[in-house]
Amino acid sequence: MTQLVLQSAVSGLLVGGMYGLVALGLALAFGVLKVLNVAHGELVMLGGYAAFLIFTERGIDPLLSMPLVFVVLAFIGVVLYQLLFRFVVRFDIEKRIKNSLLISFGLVLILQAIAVLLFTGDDRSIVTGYSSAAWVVGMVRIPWVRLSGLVVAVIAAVALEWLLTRTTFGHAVRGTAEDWSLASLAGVDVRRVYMIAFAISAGLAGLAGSMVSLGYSVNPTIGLGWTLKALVVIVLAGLGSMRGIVLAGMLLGLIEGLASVWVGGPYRGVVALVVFLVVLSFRPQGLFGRGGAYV
Amino acid sequence: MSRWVSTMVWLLVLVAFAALGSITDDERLMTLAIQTFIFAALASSWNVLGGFAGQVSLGHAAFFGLGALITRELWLGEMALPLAIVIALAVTAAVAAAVGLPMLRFRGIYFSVGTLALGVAVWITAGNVWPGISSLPADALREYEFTGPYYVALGVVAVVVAVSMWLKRSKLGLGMMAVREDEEAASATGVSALAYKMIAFVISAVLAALAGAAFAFFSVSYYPQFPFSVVWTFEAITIVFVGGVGTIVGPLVGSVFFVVGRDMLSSTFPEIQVLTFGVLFIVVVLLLPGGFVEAGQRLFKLVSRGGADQKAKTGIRPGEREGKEKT
Amino acid sequence: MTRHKLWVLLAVIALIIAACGGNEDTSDTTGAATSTTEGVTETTEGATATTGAPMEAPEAVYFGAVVPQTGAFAGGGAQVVRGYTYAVDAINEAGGVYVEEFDATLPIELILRDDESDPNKTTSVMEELAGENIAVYLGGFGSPVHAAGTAVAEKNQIPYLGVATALQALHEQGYQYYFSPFPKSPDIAVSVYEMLNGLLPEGERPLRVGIFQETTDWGEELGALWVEEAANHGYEVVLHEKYAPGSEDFTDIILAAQAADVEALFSLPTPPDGFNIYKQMGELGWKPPFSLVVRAADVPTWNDLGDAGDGAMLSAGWHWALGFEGIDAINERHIAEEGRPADPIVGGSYALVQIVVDAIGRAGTLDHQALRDAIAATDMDTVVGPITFREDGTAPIENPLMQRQAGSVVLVWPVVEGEGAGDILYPAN
Amino acid sequence: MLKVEHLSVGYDDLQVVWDVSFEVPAGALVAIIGSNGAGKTTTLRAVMNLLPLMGGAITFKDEPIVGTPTHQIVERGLVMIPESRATFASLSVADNLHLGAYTKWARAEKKSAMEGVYEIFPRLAERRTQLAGTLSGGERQMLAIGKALMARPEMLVLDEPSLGLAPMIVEDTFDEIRRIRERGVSVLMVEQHVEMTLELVDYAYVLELGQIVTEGSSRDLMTDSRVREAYLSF
Repeated sequence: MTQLVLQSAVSGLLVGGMYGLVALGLALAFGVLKVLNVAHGELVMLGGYAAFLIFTERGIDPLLSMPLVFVVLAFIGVVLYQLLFRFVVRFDIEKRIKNSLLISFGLVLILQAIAVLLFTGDDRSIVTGYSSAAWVVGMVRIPWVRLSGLVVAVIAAVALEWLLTRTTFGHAVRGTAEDWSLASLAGVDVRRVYMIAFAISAGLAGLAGSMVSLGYSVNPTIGLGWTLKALVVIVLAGLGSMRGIVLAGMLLGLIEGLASVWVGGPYRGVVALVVFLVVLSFRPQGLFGRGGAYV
Repeated sequence: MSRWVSTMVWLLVLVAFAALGSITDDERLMTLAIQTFIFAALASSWNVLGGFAGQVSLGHAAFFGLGALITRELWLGEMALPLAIVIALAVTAAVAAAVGLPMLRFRGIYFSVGTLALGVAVWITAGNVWPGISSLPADALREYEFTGPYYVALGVVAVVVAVSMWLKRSKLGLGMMAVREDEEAASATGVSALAYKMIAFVISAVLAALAGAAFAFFSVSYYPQFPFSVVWTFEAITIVFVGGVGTIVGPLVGSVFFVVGRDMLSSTFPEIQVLTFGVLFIVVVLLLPGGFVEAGQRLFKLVSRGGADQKAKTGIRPGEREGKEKT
Repeated sequence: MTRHKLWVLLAVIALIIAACGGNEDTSDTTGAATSTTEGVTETTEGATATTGAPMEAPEAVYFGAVVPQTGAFAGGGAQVVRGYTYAVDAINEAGGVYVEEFDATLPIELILRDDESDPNKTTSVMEELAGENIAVYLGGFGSPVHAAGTAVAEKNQIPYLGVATALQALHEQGYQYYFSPFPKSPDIAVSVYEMLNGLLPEGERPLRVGIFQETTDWGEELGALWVEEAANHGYEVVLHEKYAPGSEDFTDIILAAQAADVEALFSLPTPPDGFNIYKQMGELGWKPPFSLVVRAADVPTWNDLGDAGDGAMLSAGWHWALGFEGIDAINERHIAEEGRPADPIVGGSYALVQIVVDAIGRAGTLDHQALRDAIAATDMDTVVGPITFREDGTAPIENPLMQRQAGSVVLVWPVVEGEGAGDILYPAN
Repeated sequence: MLKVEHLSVGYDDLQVVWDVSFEVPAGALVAIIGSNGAGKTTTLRAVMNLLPLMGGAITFKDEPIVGTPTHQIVERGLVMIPESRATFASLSVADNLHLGAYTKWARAEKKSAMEGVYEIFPRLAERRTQLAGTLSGGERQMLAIGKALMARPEMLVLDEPSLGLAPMIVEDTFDEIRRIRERGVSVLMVEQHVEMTLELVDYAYVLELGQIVTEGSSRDLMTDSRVREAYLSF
C-alpha cells in the first residue's frame, strides 16, 4: 500500500510539473498583457505535433529539438499577436479579459480544425529508446520521460525568473505588467514588449507540447484539458504573479495523485478541483500572490 | 407609454412564433427554431448574472445540466412534464443557494475560475454517476412529434425573457446593476452586494434549469453528462457578448446568429465548418465589441440623426440608449 | 427604445423565415394542418412527412454515412469510411443496384458526414440527413455514437446499420430499425476465454484476470460480462479497477494490477486512454503476459508504442486472413493505397454495404419500411462470413481475435491456415 | 523647446480642453496653474500622446510629435512624471531607476546617472533594494524625480509634484526642481499650489475649465487682480 501511495505521489508531482510548465506560458501572457488566452492548450498541442514531426522526419530527440520547437511556436505567437491580440490590448483591462476570452475561444476552434486538416485525428506520441527507462529509488520508479517534463519546467521557471529580474528587458516587462502607461513614459515600447512576451508565452507552450508528446500523447482535442489545468494553477499560485507557478502545478498534481489512491480513479479530477476551491476560499490572492482578491 | 408598447411588441412576437409552430412541419426548421429558443433561454439566463449583476460565471452549464437531468429522469419515469419541471427548478434553486454563498465570496476573475472549477467537477461526477445513454422509449420515438417540444421551448424562452424584463425594470434589477457598476460604492450606500449577487445567482440558475428542461424534453437521445459540458457555458457567453451583454434583446439576437449561422455554415462547407465558424466568430467579436445591439443602436443613431423630423411623428425619442455596454 | 427593439425583432423573424425558405425544396411535405392549440400540448396528432413514391427513378441510391473523421474515434472512423468507399466503388463498377420499383439499375452514392466523435453531433447530423432522401443510415465507429444514432433512426424510421460497436444494450430497447452484424459484448466476453483455453495448454493459462473498466455504459456492460464468463471458464478475477475516460495519469490502476499479479489484463479504453495506459506501463516497467485492448489497439498508430504495445490482442470483429469470398479484392486495393493489408474495421463496414444492396435487390423498392423488412430477412455470405439477423437486430457471428505482432496484425482465433494467420504470442512481456 | 498650438482634447465625445496654446522656451521653467478638473492632466497626457487629440499641433525641438508613440517622445528627451503612481511599486528602487534609463540615449550613461541620483537623494541609496511600494510619500516622489533624471531629459514635465505631500517636503521638491532647471533642463510644471509655484517659475499660464484665461510672467500674475482673488489667499 505504501508503495502505491509513494508512487502515486511521485507520479502526481511529475504530472504536476507538466501542469506548471503549461501554466508558465499562460501566466506570462496574463500577467503582462492581461490577456486570458484560452487557446494556450492548442499552442501546447501544436508544440507537441512540431516535436513529433521533427522526431519522425529528422529523427531528432524531443529533448534536443526543444529550442527549435520554442522558436517555431514563438513565431506562431508573433503571428497570432499581430493578427488578433494586437487589437485586444487597445482596450482597458476589464474589457481586455472579456474580449481575449472570446477571441481565444474562437482561436480554439480554428487551431483544432487546422490540426485535424494537417495531422488527422489520430493519437500521436514520441516513443524513444529511453521511453520505458526509469530511475528506481526505493520502492518508487521515476520514469525518465516524465521526469524530463518536471526538469524542463523547473529550468524554464528559473530562466523566466532570471529574465524578469536580472535583465533590463525583464524590468520593462514587469513595469509594463504593473502599469503600461507609466512604462511607456519611461521610454518602453509597450507594443513590442507585449509582442515579445506573447511570443515567449507561445514558446513556453511549445516546450510543454514537446514534453506532452514525449510523456503522454497528442491529438487535436487535448488543448482544452491542459488549458483548464493551467488556469487552475495560475489562480492557485496567485493571479498576476509569475513566481511559484511550477510549485503550484506540482501541488495540484500531488493532490490528484493522492486523491486517486483514496477516492479512486474516476474522481481524481473532482477532488483536485474541490481542494483548489477550498485553498482559494482561504487565500483568495493565491498561495504566492500579493494582489487583492479582485483583479 | 413606451413600456406598454414594448410589451405589446413582445406579445406580438410570441403569437407570431406560436402560429409559426403550427403552420409548418418542416422538421429541420422546427429543430432550428427549438435550438434557437433553448440557446436564447440559456444565454438570457446567463445574462441575468453576467449582464445585470456583472458576475462572469464559467460554471453555468452545471445548472443547465441539473435541470435537464432531473426533468428527464422524472419525465421518463412516467411523471407529467410540468410537475417534473417544477421539481427540477426547486432542486436547482436549493443547490444554487447552497453553492452560491461560498462562490460569491470570490470576486472578478477568481469568481470566474472558481465557478469553472465547480462546473468541471460537476461535469465529471455526472459522467461517472450516469454513464448510460438516455433515449426515449422505442414506441415514443416512432411517434415523435416536434410540436410538443416546440411549444415547451417557446414557453420557456418567453418565461425567461419575461423574468429578465421584469427584473431589469424592478428595484431588484437596479440593485444588481449598482453592484455591477461598482461593488464597493454599492455596498457603501447600504446596498447589500452579497444579497443582490445571491438573488441574481439563484434566479440565473433556475432559469438555466428551465432551459435544461426544454432541452431534456426536446432531445431524442443524449448522454446525461452532455448538458453539463463547459461548451454550453462558453457558447452561452459567446451569444450574450455577440448579441449585447446586459440587454434583453442581445441574447435573443445572438442566439439566432449562433444557431442559424452555424447551421448554414455546416451545410455549405461541411469539412471546414469548424474553421470557418471560428474565423467568423472572431471577426464579429473584433468588429462589434459592444455586440449587435450596440451596433444596431449606433446604426440607428446615424439614421435617426438623418431623419430628425421623424421624431414628431412617432413620438419616440430616437437615440435613447438601452443601457451602457458592460463587462 | 421601443422602436429600436421593433427593428431588431423584425430582423429575428426575417432570419427565421429566411432559414425556413432556405430548405423548403428538400422534402416535399404533404403537410396537413395540425390543430393549433395555444400553450403546452403533450403530443398533437398530425400527418408525419411521408415521401410519396414518384415513379421516375432518382439519379442514385443515397446511403447516409455518419462517421467520426475528427476527434477521439477518427482513427477507427477512417477505416469505416475506407470500407464503405471500397464496397460502393466495387458495386458501382459492376453497374450499380437494380431497383424493381423504377425498373432501373442505379449507382450508389455515399453521403458522408463527420460527427466529430461526438454523440450529440451524431444526432443533429443524422437529423439533417433524414431530409436528404437517403435509403439507409450507415454507422460510424464506437458505441457512444451508435447509442445516440439508433434513437434518431428509430424516430425517422430509416434503417440504420452499425459497425465497430459491441454495445448489446442497444439491441434490448425494442428498436425495429437498428441492425448490427458485428460481434457484441457477450460474443467478445466468451471468445477471449475460449481462445485462451483453446490455444494454451492446461497449466500455462493466465488464470489471474484483471479488468480496467472505463466509467461508460459499454464499460459497465462488458466489464460485468468478463467477470461472469471468468467463472464459467475457470478464471479468477483478481482486479476490477474503474477509471474516468480522459485522465492523464494511470499510475494508480497500473500499480494495483502489478500488485495483484494480474496475468491477463482486459480493457476497452476510449482513445487516447489506451495509448497512455500502455505507455505508462512501459515507463513503470510492468506489462502483463496477456493483454486484450478492445477498440484502442485497432488503429495503426498503436505501433508508435513499440514493444510496450506489442502483443496486445485486438477484438476488432474481422481479419482478412479469415479468407471469406471478396476479401482478396479488398486486400489488393488496401495494399495498393495504404501499403498494408486491410485494417480490421474495413471488412465490417464493407459487409454493411453488401447487406443493404442485397436487401434493396430483394425488396425491389427504396421505401424504408420494406427495406427494413428485407434487411431483417437477410441470409447471405459477406466478407465477414454468413450473415442472418436475430429478432433484436444482432447477428450470430463468431468473434475473431487478432494480435499485434511486430507492427502487423495477425489473426490468432479462430485458428486458420494461410497468410495473415499465426500462433499466439504468449507471454507477451 | 516645446510649442503647443490650438490644442483640443477629450474622452470619447466629452471634450475637456478647448483650443489651448502655450510654449516652453529652452531652459525656461514654465507652469500651468489651475484648480482641480481644469484639464491640466489631460493636456499633459495629450502632449505625451497617451490620449488621442481632437485638434491642434505640438512641436518639440521644432519637430512635430503629434501621433508619435510615447516611447519615441521620451527617446527625444521629453520626459513626464505623472500625477500619482509615478513609480513601479512591484519593482525595487534600483530597478525603478534602471527602468528610468531604458532609452538607448539614456542607457549609455546609466552608471553615472545612477550615482548622480543617489547623490541628490541619499535616502534612495539607503533603500536601494526595497520595493518602491514600501516607500513613504516623500521618498516615492524623490524616486519619481530620480527615475525621470535617469532618462537624461532635455525637458521635464511634472504633473502636480506637490500632490499629497507634506508642506516641508513640497519645498524640498520645489528646490530640487530649481536645481534641475539650473542644470539646463527646461521644465513644464502643472500645479494647484499657485502661490509657491509663481515664486518658482519664470512664466505661467492660468487654465480654467479647459481654456487658458490669462498668462504672463510670474511677477505680473502675482499682481494681477483676478489671479489674486481666484487663487491667492491675500
